[in-house]
Amino acid sequence: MTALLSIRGLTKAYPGVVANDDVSFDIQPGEVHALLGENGAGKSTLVKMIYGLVKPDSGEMTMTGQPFAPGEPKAARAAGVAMVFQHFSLFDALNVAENIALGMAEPPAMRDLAARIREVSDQYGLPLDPWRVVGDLSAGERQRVEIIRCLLQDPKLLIMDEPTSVLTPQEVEILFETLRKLKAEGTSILYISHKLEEIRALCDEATILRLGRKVATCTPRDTTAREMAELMVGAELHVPTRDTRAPGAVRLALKDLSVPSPSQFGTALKGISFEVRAGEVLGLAGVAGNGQDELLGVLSGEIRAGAGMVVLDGTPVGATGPAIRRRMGLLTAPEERLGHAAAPDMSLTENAALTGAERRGIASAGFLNWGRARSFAREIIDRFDVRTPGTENAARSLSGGNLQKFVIGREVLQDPQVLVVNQPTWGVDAAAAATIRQAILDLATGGAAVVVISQDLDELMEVSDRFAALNEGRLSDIRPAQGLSVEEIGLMMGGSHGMEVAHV
Amino acid sequence: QDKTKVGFVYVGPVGDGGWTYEHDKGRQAVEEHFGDKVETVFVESVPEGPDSERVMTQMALDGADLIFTTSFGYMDPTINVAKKFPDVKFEHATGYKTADNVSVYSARFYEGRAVQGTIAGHMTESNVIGYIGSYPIPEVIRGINSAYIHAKKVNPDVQFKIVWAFTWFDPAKEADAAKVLIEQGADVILQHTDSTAPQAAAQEAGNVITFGQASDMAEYGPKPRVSSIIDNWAPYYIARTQAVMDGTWTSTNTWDGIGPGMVGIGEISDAVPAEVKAEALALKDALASGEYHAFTGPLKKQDGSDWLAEGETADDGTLAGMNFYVEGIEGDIPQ
Amino acid sequence: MLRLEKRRQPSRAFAWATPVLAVVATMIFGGLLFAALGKDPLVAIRTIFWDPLFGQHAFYYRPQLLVKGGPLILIAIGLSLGFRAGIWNIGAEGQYILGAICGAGVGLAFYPMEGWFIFPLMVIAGALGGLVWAMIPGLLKVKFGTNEILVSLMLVYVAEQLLASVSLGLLKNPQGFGFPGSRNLQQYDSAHNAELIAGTGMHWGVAAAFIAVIFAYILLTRHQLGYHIRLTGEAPRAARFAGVSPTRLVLFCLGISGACAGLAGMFEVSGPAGQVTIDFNTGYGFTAIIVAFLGRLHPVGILLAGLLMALTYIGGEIAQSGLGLPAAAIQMFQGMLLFFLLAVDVLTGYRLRLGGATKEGEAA
Amino acid sequence: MDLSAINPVLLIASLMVAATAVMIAAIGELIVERAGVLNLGVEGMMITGAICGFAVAVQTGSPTAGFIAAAAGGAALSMLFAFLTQFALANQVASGLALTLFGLGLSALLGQGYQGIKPPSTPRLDIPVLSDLPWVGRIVFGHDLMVYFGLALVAATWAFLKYARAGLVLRAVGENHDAAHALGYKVVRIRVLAIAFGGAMAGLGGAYISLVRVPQWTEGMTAGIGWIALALVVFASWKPWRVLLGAYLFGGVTVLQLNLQAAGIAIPVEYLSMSPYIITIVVLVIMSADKSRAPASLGRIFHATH
Ligand SMILES: Nc1ncnc2c1ncn2[C@@H]1O[C@H](COP(=O)(O)OP(=O)(O)OP(=O)(O)O)[C@@H](O)[C@H]1O
Ligand SMILES: Nc1ncnc2c1ncn2[C@@H]1O[C@H](COP(=O)(O)OP(=O)(O)OP(=O)(O)O)[C@@H](O)[C@H]1O
Ligand SMILES: [Mg+2]
Ligand SMILES: [Mg+2]
Repeated sequence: MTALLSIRGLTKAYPGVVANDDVSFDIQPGEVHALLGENGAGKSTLVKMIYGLVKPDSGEMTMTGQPFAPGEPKAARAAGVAMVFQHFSLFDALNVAENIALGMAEPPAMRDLAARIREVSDQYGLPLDPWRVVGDLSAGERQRVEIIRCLLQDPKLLIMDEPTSVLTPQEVEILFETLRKLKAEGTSILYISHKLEEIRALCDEATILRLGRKVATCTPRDTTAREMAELMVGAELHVPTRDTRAPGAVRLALKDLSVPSPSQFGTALKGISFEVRAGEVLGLAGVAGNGQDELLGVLSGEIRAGAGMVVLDGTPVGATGPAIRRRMGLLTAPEERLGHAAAPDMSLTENAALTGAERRGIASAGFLNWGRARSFAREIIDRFDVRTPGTENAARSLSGGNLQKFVIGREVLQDPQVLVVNQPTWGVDAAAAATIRQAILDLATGGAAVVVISQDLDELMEVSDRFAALNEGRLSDIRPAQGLSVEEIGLMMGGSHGMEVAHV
Repeated sequence: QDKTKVGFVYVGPVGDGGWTYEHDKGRQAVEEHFGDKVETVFVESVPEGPDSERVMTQMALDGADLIFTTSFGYMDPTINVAKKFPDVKFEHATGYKTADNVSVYSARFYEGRAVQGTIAGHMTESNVIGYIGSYPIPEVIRGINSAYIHAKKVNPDVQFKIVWAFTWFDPAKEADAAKVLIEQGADVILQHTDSTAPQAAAQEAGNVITFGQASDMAEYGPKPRVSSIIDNWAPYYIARTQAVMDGTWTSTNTWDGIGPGMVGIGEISDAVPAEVKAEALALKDALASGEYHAFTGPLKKQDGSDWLAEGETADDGTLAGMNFYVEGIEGDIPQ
Repeated sequence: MLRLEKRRQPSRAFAWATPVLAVVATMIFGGLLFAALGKDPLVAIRTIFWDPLFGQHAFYYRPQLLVKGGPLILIAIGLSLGFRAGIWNIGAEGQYILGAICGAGVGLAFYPMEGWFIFPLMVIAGALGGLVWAMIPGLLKVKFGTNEILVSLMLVYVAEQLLASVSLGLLKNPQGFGFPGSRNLQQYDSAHNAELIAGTGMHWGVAAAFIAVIFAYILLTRHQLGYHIRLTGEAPRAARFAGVSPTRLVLFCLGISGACAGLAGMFEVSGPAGQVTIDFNTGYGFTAIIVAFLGRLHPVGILLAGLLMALTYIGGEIAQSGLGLPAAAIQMFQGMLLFFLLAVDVLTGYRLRLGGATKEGEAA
Repeated sequence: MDLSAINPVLLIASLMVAATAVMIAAIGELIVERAGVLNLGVEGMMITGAICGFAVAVQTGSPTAGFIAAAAGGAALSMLFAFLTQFALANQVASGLALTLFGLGLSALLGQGYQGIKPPSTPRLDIPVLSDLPWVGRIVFGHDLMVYFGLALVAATWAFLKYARAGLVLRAVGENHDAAHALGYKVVRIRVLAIAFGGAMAGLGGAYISLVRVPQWTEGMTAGIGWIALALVVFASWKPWRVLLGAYLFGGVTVLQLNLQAAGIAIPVEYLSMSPYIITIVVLVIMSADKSRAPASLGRIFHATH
């Protein structure tokens, strides 16, 4: 049997990095093929080359025996390749049908297209209203738009770059149903994910990349997750540990917090209450877009709420700004590293002053002491093993993982009373993630109250004492983390947002 | 010293087709008249205020013997610079401050307005005459009064509608103003702004007549443009340059009208009936010879108070600072 | 094929080299333009750039650089703070007018009384006039989210009408024979912004411009507020996270730029210009925008850019009268300068590469 | 004061003419902004179009050739802006301002020798019976052809954005240029085309002033209309029909204030002269309650990193 897609010696170098180095493998018809690797291993680059977005420096591909060198996405789509992007390529202000039309070479008239969308979405159990504006959709629904955009092309090869990182367990199940159906119809799938259990459940074959090179292949069903992880990292994994202590006094309390979202396509928070005690880690699960950003904004002070809605060590602070809260010991680390937690074009020194001004004595009488900012930046770099040439480098010159270490380190080293982090290890590889989780646990052990907001359930299980989920701006019951099952968690996260597998 | 160097400071671009354009024609006439004996230089679009002071100084430093500063707003700067260069002669247009080496000159455009008013009063059928004013300054108000007095004289039913554009030069706005006046019944448009936009608007409307302003605007004749008031600075510029060459230049205060040719009346076209034309030319001659003054009593001010008694003529001081309408004009002067 | 590659760090060397490159490129292309108009390009360039500084009459032009550059620098410094934070005040011309009207108005209200306090009061009034005028787009922006570019611009036209109105009415010189325009403040000692040292061109407005440069420099490099301004421009979300109130920042930036423009107008009307007239404003407010960008929104850069711009004006006038170059050619020349500066600026953040994949966005 | 002197039919007919130039230019800018580019150089492109159109119309004697040349001239000038912002990745606000400065100078140079010349006149629609109808005849018929062109342009732009695939792609590029790029659309190419279209329309608008509305050539004759066009686009929340509305409103206030003056109404002239600008501000404030947003990528620099 000839392979559907055969990749031979693909190489692509960026200045300073070889993103792909002589990568070769085959994808068979009807196969679900996993592509694994740490952050920056070159997975996205590889699939972009298949999709015609990036031109390889050398190497070739064949599609069912014919040479295949798409010059642009249109050519790849014509050859039967479809792709769901890691970062959605959707247009918030346009409706679903328009978004889908944009991904097609020759879309039919809107009305016909809408009918087709309804038909296909029902067929694959992914209900979708073609006339809704995409900005109003949940993350799961938005992904459905991407998938249906692909399915309408009847692809021979469907590429999915980290599709499940934004889905609830139930939604993941629905997606897998769809993918299995496709596989049964003979479509090949190239599947990228960091979630190794999913890979084991879904994939027939896996190719593992490290630093741009192919280092191994394996059959996921027969390989443990830990083995795969170690193949990716090329070393043994460190598992974070913690000393448990009895929780202390209440440090942070939210009391019936309700605020509208500041952004047009955001989620309002509705009646959220919880308490976190000294020495305790509260884990908040939830799919992106269910109010995480808004909750972090309320806690950081970017979004003002009623004064009594946020209580810090007994003091109402809901109406105060970020600087005052920092002075009082409430520190936060938002999800978006570039542009929110850090200013991309400013140096690490300047970024250290971004939140460190108050507690690190960098600002006095409004004047900034850059010497102190620099030594603070130096300290973060040293203590958190941030790989960078120096404190005067721009934040955007750091890799994602290193910048994340810098951002978390900046807050942790300010000795917070309460720390709130959103997606602490989002897109960070295993080793760095372990470092960050360890720092969070150490902080709790030292008597701080910590709130971790994350989509990664494994992570939450690892670090939290108590657990709750955000769903459309509401908080579920809070339960001890010990002994929760995945199904229970899934229900807490709001099931599948009313998504159901259509019964066919 | 071989060549006499004459400088000109312009407030607008030489391509404005109006005020600055006519001054520059005067400059060209000087060059033509004296040929190799003079060198003229100019700087256009010079803002009033310190920029003009610098440009004048620069001309003086670069050896100008005579400098014409052609905007009212150059008055104080001219005086300032003249103090620093006692050997250079200055000529300031439309102002009133003189010094040993500063003369002032201006034109009695209101004489031309009198001729216009006469033609307009005869020609209007709707008895509505539209007037596009620039800014409500004495010069413009003089023009309105003079035109009104003489239109009224030949046509007692005449009515003036005045629109202030608050700009010397904005073709689109002038076009709109002209159209509005025409829509409100005016069949004669007088303008004290510099573009030909009103002419074009009148042409489009059909039965409307206009007068060229600043330049002849002959391209719109014989109709709508039936005549024009032309700024003719050439004779004055040539004479003053000659005076500098001869060493006879002295500080003067010139306010010339039709007589000495500073104000020209453009060809009255055939669209004007012969008898009207004759009457207008007769008035022109009377003004030129000085036997008739455009502001001759009896005249009352707008509020009904007496201004000039029978046979009395207005003194130049009152005219220079004129800030009132004569009796019969409706509306207020913007303050 | 040429393509651009983003640098990991902006290049410091190019940050300094690009303005020089731009000036050189402008001289070359400007020279071509002048040659096309039948003038000797070398002479024209020398007349514009060299004569005012080192020519025969440089003793006169050098101080004039300050007189012409002072208001440009003062206004541009104010604007640059807002521009850094992504707040676009395009209406400095209107604020300049209001500053002049208010400053002169206060001075004339005391006429003919003499007193040391009159000038300081005028300074305050001028700054307030500009500030209030700039607060209109500011308040509308924070209250209703109205676009400040357009509102501030529309207010320029309104200010021009106001200027005409007060020149003809409220502030008209009673001894001016009915001509529009106020009394000349140069002849009213207590209100006159005279040269501080005769013959240097240095008046209070120029001093204020220098103070503004130093103030802005310290603000941007040493003070938290300046840091917040930069932060807001680079990453607005990060700024909010750091604790910056966007509302206050909008009002501060518009207020300070309005006050600077108002001050410039006030110093101009009481000094070099002397009087409020219908055409008092000469486009400083608009030119200052160009100066701000020419100086890359950096205080020292703006100082140099303001002087450079003044040089092209003064040199341009000399070239007009000396060589007969039309004013339009000078205007185009200034436009070119800005073009080239913007075009070569890319080299600071990006590297030019030959060859390689020709993907869109990279190939010219 | 005599308000009866104001004839509403004529008022409407003349505001249609007064609004045409600004409307055509604003539609061009609307397309540019819908593609995610903010070009503040409208004034510079208009004045360049005004002289190009004028010069060619005078040389050839054909207003049509003039309008074509105006569009070409405006588009050519806009390519400078396109180069700066799309290839040299320069700040769009500054580039637009530079374009205006440059265009004013360029047009003055090109226009030397064209002062005081009368251009050939532009044909009007003259349908024998219809044009003579009372009311309707004057308002609907009997304008010059560019007035109808302007109306057709608004309709065509609306249909283009709503129904055409190219319109969808254009909106997509303005909405999220990274996603559009990932789908394989040529972001830079599309934007350059949009900028050229904007330049061409600004040029036409300028030529309408120099060939029809005024008609003559003088330096700086667009006198700020380009800026009003920019204001209209925001005013219109990036919707074509609202551009029409806004242009008629602005044109209407301009004409009305002159009408009121001529009718001798007792409002000081300064206030009447300010009124178009003040009313524009007031309407901007009112419109800002409408949360239809600017295209999300507006003014942002796009650089493909692959
Ligand atoms: N446009 C680019 N310019 C320079 N370097 C790039 C570019 N795109 C990717 N890289 C680099 O190439 C390497 C591979 O990146 P790629 O996005 O393929 O990784 P990945 O395996 O998909 O990682 P992740 O798990 O974080 O998605 C990284 O080091 C990355 O920084
Ligand atoms: N546009 C770019 N130009 C130059 N170098 C880049 C660019 N983007 C990324 N890099 C470099 O490529 C390397 C990898 O970047 P990337 O953000 O993909 O990190 P990563 O490999 O995913 O690392 P981590 O696992 O820490 O997230 C970094 O050293 C970064 O400095
Ligand atoms: Mg990464
Ligand atoms: Mg990836």
